[in-house]
Amino acid sequence: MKKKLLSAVLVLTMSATLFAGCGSTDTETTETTDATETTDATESTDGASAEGTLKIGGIGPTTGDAAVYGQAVENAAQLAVDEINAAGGVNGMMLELNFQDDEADAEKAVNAYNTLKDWDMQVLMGTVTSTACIAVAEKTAEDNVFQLTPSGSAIECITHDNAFRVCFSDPNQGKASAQYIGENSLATKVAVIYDSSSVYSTGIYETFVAEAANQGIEVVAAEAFTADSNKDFTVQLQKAKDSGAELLFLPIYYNEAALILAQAKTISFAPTFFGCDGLDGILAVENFDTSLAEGVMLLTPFAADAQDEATQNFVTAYNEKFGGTPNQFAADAYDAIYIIKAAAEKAGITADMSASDICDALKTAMTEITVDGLTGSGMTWTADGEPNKAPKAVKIVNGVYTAM
Amino acid sequence: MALLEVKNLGISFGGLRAVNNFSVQIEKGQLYGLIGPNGAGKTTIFNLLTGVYKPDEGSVVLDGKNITGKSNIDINKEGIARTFQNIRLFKDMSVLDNVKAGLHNQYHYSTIEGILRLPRYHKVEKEMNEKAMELLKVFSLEEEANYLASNLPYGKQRKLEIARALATNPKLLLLDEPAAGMNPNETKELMDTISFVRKHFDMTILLIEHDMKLVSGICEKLTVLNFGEVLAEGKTNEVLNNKAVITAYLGE
Amino acid sequence: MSFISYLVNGISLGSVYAIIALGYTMVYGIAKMLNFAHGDVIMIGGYVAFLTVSGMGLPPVLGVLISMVVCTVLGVTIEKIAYKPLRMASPLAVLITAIGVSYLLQNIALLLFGASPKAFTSMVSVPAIVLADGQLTISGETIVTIVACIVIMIGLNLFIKKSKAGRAMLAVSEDKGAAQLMGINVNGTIALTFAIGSALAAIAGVLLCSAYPTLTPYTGSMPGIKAFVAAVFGGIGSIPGAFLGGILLGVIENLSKAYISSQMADAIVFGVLIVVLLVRPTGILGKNIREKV
Amino acid sequence: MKNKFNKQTKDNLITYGMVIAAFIIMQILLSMGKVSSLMEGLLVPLCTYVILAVSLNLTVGILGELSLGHAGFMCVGAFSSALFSKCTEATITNSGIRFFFAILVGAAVAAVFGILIGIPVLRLKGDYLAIVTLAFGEIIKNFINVVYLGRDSKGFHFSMKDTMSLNMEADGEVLIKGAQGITGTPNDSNFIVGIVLVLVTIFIITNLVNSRTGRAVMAIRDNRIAAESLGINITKYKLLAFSISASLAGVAGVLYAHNLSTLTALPKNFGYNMSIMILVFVVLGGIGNIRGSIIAAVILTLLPELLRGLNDYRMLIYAIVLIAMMLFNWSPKAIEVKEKISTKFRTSCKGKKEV
Repeated sequence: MKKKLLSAVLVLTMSATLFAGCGSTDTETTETTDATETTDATESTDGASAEGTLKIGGIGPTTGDAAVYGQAVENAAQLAVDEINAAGGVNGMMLELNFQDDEADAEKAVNAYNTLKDWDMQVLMGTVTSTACIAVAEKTAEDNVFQLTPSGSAIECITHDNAFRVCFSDPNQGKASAQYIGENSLATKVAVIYDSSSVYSTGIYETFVAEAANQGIEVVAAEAFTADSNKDFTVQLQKAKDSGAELLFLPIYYNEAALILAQAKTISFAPTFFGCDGLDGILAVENFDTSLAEGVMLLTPFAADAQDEATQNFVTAYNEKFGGTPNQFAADAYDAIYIIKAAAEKAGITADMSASDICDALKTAMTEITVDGLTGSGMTWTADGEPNKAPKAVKIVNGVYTAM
Repeated sequence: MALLEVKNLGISFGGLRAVNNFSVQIEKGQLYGLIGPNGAGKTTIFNLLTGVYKPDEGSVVLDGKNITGKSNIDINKEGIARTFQNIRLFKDMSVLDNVKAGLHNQYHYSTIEGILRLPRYHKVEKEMNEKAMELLKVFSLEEEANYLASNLPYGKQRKLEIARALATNPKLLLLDEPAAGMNPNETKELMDTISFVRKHFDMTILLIEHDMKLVSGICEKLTVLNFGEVLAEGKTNEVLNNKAVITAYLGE
Repeated sequence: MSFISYLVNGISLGSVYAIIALGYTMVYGIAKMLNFAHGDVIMIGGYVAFLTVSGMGLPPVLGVLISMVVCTVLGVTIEKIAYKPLRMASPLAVLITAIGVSYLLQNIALLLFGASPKAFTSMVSVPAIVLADGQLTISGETIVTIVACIVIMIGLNLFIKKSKAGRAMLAVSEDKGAAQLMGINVNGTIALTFAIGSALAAIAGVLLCSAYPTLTPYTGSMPGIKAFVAAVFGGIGSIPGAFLGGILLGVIENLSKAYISSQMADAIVFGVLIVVLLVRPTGILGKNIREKV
Repeated sequence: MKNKFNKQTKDNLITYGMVIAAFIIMQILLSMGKVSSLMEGLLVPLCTYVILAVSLNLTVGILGELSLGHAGFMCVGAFSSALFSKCTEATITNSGIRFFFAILVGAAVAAVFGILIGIPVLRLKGDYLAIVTLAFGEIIKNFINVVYLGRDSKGFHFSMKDTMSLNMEADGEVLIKGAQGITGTPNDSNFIVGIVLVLVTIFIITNLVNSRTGRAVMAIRDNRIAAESLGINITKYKLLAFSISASLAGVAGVLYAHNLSTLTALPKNFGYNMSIMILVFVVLGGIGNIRGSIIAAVILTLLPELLRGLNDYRMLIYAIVLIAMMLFNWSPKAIEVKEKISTKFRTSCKGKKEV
C-alpha cells in the first residue's frame, strides 16, 4: 500500500510540476490553441486585407451525446465564414471562427468562453444548448461581449441586452404549436410525450399545455421520459393511444422521435404527429425508413429540401464539405454568421475595435437590420433579443417536406 | 463464583451440529486450555462466547452477568477480548495504532474535539500513547511501534494481536491457537509471554491450542472437545493421560 | 388488456437488458471486474453490423458474424492492453481503467462514425405475433432476443460445467492462485472469458439496435448501466440471475411508467433495486457467502 | 513515537503548504494580470473538484467503501444552497454572510441525506454497496428533475408535475423549475472562499484520520470482525464517516452552484458520470492519499482544458492519457520500475519502512 501511495505521489508530483509549468505560462497554452485555430482558418485568412480580421468565437457540444447539434453548428458556421471571406469579407474584414467544445455542460461552456476570451474573441456565436447558454450569457453580460445564440431556446438565454438569438424561444414554439393546432382544427384531443430531463422539451411542453387550454384543446395524456430511459416508449404510446388522442405532440429531438414513430407503428397507433424544430433532421438520419414519418407535421423555420436557391446552395455546399444533410441547427448557425455580418456592416464595425465597443454597436444595429436567411425571410429583432419571423409549418409527404 | 460459567451451549449450522451441550467453568486468574482435533468446534465455541454467533441454546455468564446472545461489540465491553486463528490485524495501520484502536473504549474524546484538536484531544492522545507503548513494551514491540502491522514478522503479529486484545482491558482473554505457525523458539518465547501477561495483568485466559507442549507447559486445566462435545475435562496432566483423549488424538 | 400489453413490452425491454447483462455478469463472475466498457463494445458491435449490412449490403447473418469477430478481437485486445497489467492491482484501479476504455471507445466511434444518429435496419426477419385483434403485439425482435437469451444462457451453463475450458473458468473464478498451481493458464482463461463476453456483446449490440433502431456513439452507455443494474439485481456472477434481473428490470420500468409516473420511472426502478438488495444483499439469485471467523 | 508524530504532521503540512503555495502563486499572477481567463475561470471549479475528491477519499480510502453516488450529495448541497440564496437574496444583502449561511445549509442538508442514505446502504458490502449508492445518486437526480417550487405572497407552492400546477398568484416567482432547475443563483463563489473551503476540508479529514474516530473507522476498514471484537461500534463510525463525506460533497455543491448562473441536474454534472469522475480522481491519486487526490483532481480537471488545441481529438487523447496514467500508477510492473528508480535516488535515506 505504502509503496503504491509513494509512487502515486511521485508520479503525480512529477506531472504536477509539468502542469505548474503550463499554469504559470498560460499564454503558451493559449498560443497553441491560437496556432491550431489559425491553421484551420488559413484558407480564409489568406486574402486578409489591411482591414484585419474579426474574431468570432463559437461554443457548442462537439463531443458527448449532444455532439450532433454542436458539430452541425460548427460546420455550418465555418461554411458561412468561408463563403463570406471568399466574397470579400465584412467591410473588408476577414472573419475568423474559433469553435470550442462545451460537452453541453454549463461549467465546460464557461471554460470554453474563457478560452475564447484568451484568444481575443470579439463576437460570440453560441452556445448551442440552453443550459450552457444561460451560464455563458451571464459572463458575456459581465464582460459586455455581443452574443448571438443560434439555438439556445430557453427564455433565460437572452435575458441580458447583449444577447440575441436566431431560433424561436421555447415558450414561443409551444404557444405557436398550440395555436396552429387550434386554429387549423387539427385535433381536440391531444397527447404529449416529452423529455422531462430536458430544458428544451419541458420548456415547450409547459407553454403548449397553457396555450392549449385557450385554444380549446384537451390534453388527454402527458407522458414523460428521461435521458436515462429514452429507448422504450411503448408505455407512453400505449397510454396516449388508450386516451383516445387524435394528435400526438412531440416537443423533442428527432433522435427519440425516430424511435417513437417506429414503436407507434408496432402498436398500430396512428394519430397525427406534430413536432417542433427539434424534429427537423429526422429525414436526414442515415438509413431512416422515411415512410415512418409520413404525415408528420412540424413547425420549423428550416427545411433542408426547400426549393429556394439559398437553401439548395447551402445544402449542397454542406454536403460537399462535411457530408450529410444539414439540420435546423446548422441552418441557424449559418444564418447566425450572416446576421453578424449584416449587423457588423450596419454598425460599421472595424477589426481594431474592442469586444465591448463592438457589443455596444451591434446591440443597436441588431434592432435595425432585416435579414433574409435560411430560417426565415425578413427576420428582425427587438431589443429583448427575440427574433421576429414566421414559423413555417411543414408536413412530410412522400418522404419530403411540403409546405402546409 | 467462577469468572466464566458456560452452561449447555449448543449451535447448529443448517442441520450440522457444530457444538453440543458445552459447559465450562473458569475461575478468576486461571489459565484454561481448550483442545481437540481439527473441526472439533473449538473456534465455534470462541465465536459463541464472543457473540460472533448467537447460541441456539445454553447460557454464558461472565462475572455474574448473563451475556448470552449479546453482540460481539457489547460482549467486548462486558470484558471478553480475543485473538483470531487467522490473524486479523489492522494491516494498513501502524503497530501503535492497532493497540490504540484497542484502547478505543478506554479513552474518550468526541469527534469534534478530535477534528478541532481541542486541549482534551492532546491530553487524551498523550495518555493513549503512553498506555499503548506500555503494552507494546510487554511484548517487546516498542521498537516496531511505527511499522505497518502487515510488515511485522509472523510471530510478532501474533503478539501484537494479544497486545491489542489486552488494550480493551478485558476480564477474560481468549487466545485462538496463539502458537500456530511458530517455530519451537518462538513458541517457547510465547509461553513465557503468556505467563507474564497472566501474572502482570492478573488475567484469566482461555486458549485453544494444538501444540501439546504449550498446553501442558502452561495450562492448569483443560477441556477436550471432539465432534462438538466435551470429551474430557480436568487437570492438565490427568486429561492428557485420559485414554479417550489419546484415542481421539492418535486414533486407535 | 393494457396491463398485459405493458407487461409484454416490459419483457421485450427487459430481454434487451438481459442479453447485455449476461455478458456483464460472465466477465464479472470470472475476472471479478466490473467491465464498464461493456456497453461501448456493444455500440461498436452495432456499428460494425450497420456498416456491413446497411453499408456494404452483406446478408444480416454475415454481418452479425463479422461483428462478433470484430468485437471478440476488440475485447481481447482491451483486456490485454488495459486490464491484464492491472491483474494484481486493486479492483478499483481496473474499474477506473475500464471507464477510461469506455471514454476511448465512445470518442473513437465519434471520430470514425460521426455524431449523427444512424437508423439501424432490424436484422431480425421473424414476423411479429399479433394477438387479440391487434390489441397485443409481440415483435419479432422480442421473440428473437428472448430466444437468444435463453440459448446463450443454456449454452454458457453447459460450456462452463461440461467443457474443460469452462471448468478452468470456474476454477479461476474461485481462486486464481490455486488455479495457476493446478496448471490452468489463468491469463488464457481470462482472455477467453473476454472473448466470449465480447462476442455476446456483439449479439447484444445487434439485438439492441434492432429493437431500438437508432445508433449513436453513446447508444451503449445507458443500456450498459441499466444492464449492470440488472446483473446486480439478479445477483452478479449468476447467469440465470442476469436473465431474471434483466427481465424484471424491464417489467418494473414499464409498469412504473404506466401506473405510477413516467417522470419518476428511473427513480422507481432504482428504488426497487435498493429494496431488493436490502432484503437480499447479494441479489435475487446471488450466493450469500458467510464470512468465516 | 516522536518520529511518527512528526512525520504525520510533516505530511499534513506539506499538503497545506502545497495548497497555500498554489493559492499565493495564483494570487500573485492574478494581480500581475498574467493569468489567462480560462485559468481564472477554472479556479473555483478546481476548488470544487478538489473538495469532492478529498471528501470521497474519506469514504473510499479511509472507510474503505466504494461509493458511486457522491455526485448525488453534491447535487443536494447545490440545490438546497442555491434555493436558500435565491430566497434570501432580498433579505440578506451582504453576499459574504449569505454565502456563509448557504454553505452551512448545503453542508447540513447533504449531511442529513448522508445519514438517511447511509443507514440502509452501509449494511451492504462491496459492489452491492457501490450499486446502491449509484442508485441513490440517480434517484436524487431524477427527483430534482421533477420538482417544481414556487413562491408568492401566499408562501411556497410545490408540485411534481409542472409550473402550471403550482397555482401561483400573479406575483409568484418559480424557484425550481423541474428540468430547467434554478436559474439566477447569485454568483457568490470566488477563489478565496474556494481555497478556504479546500483547506477546511483537508483540515477536517486529516484531523479526523489521526484521531480516535479515524482509528475506529480505519480499523473497521481493515478488519470489521476484529474491530467488533474490540468493542468498536461499527454502524456509528461507518455512518459518521459517510455523512461527513456527504456533507463535504454538499459544500462542493454549494461552491459549484454559486459559480454558475444556471443549475440543472443533468446526467453530465450530477449523474453517475460525475460520481465516477470523482472516483477517478481518488483512485488515480492513490486510495487513502489526500494529497494524491488533490493533485489528481487538479490534473484531470485541467487536462481536457489544456487539450483544447487538439480540437476533435481532445477527448480521445484525454481517454488515452487516463488509461496510461492508470497503468503507470497501478500496474505492478510499472510500480517495480518506479521503485527501482526511487531507491536509487534515496539510497542514503533511512531504510526503515514506516507509516
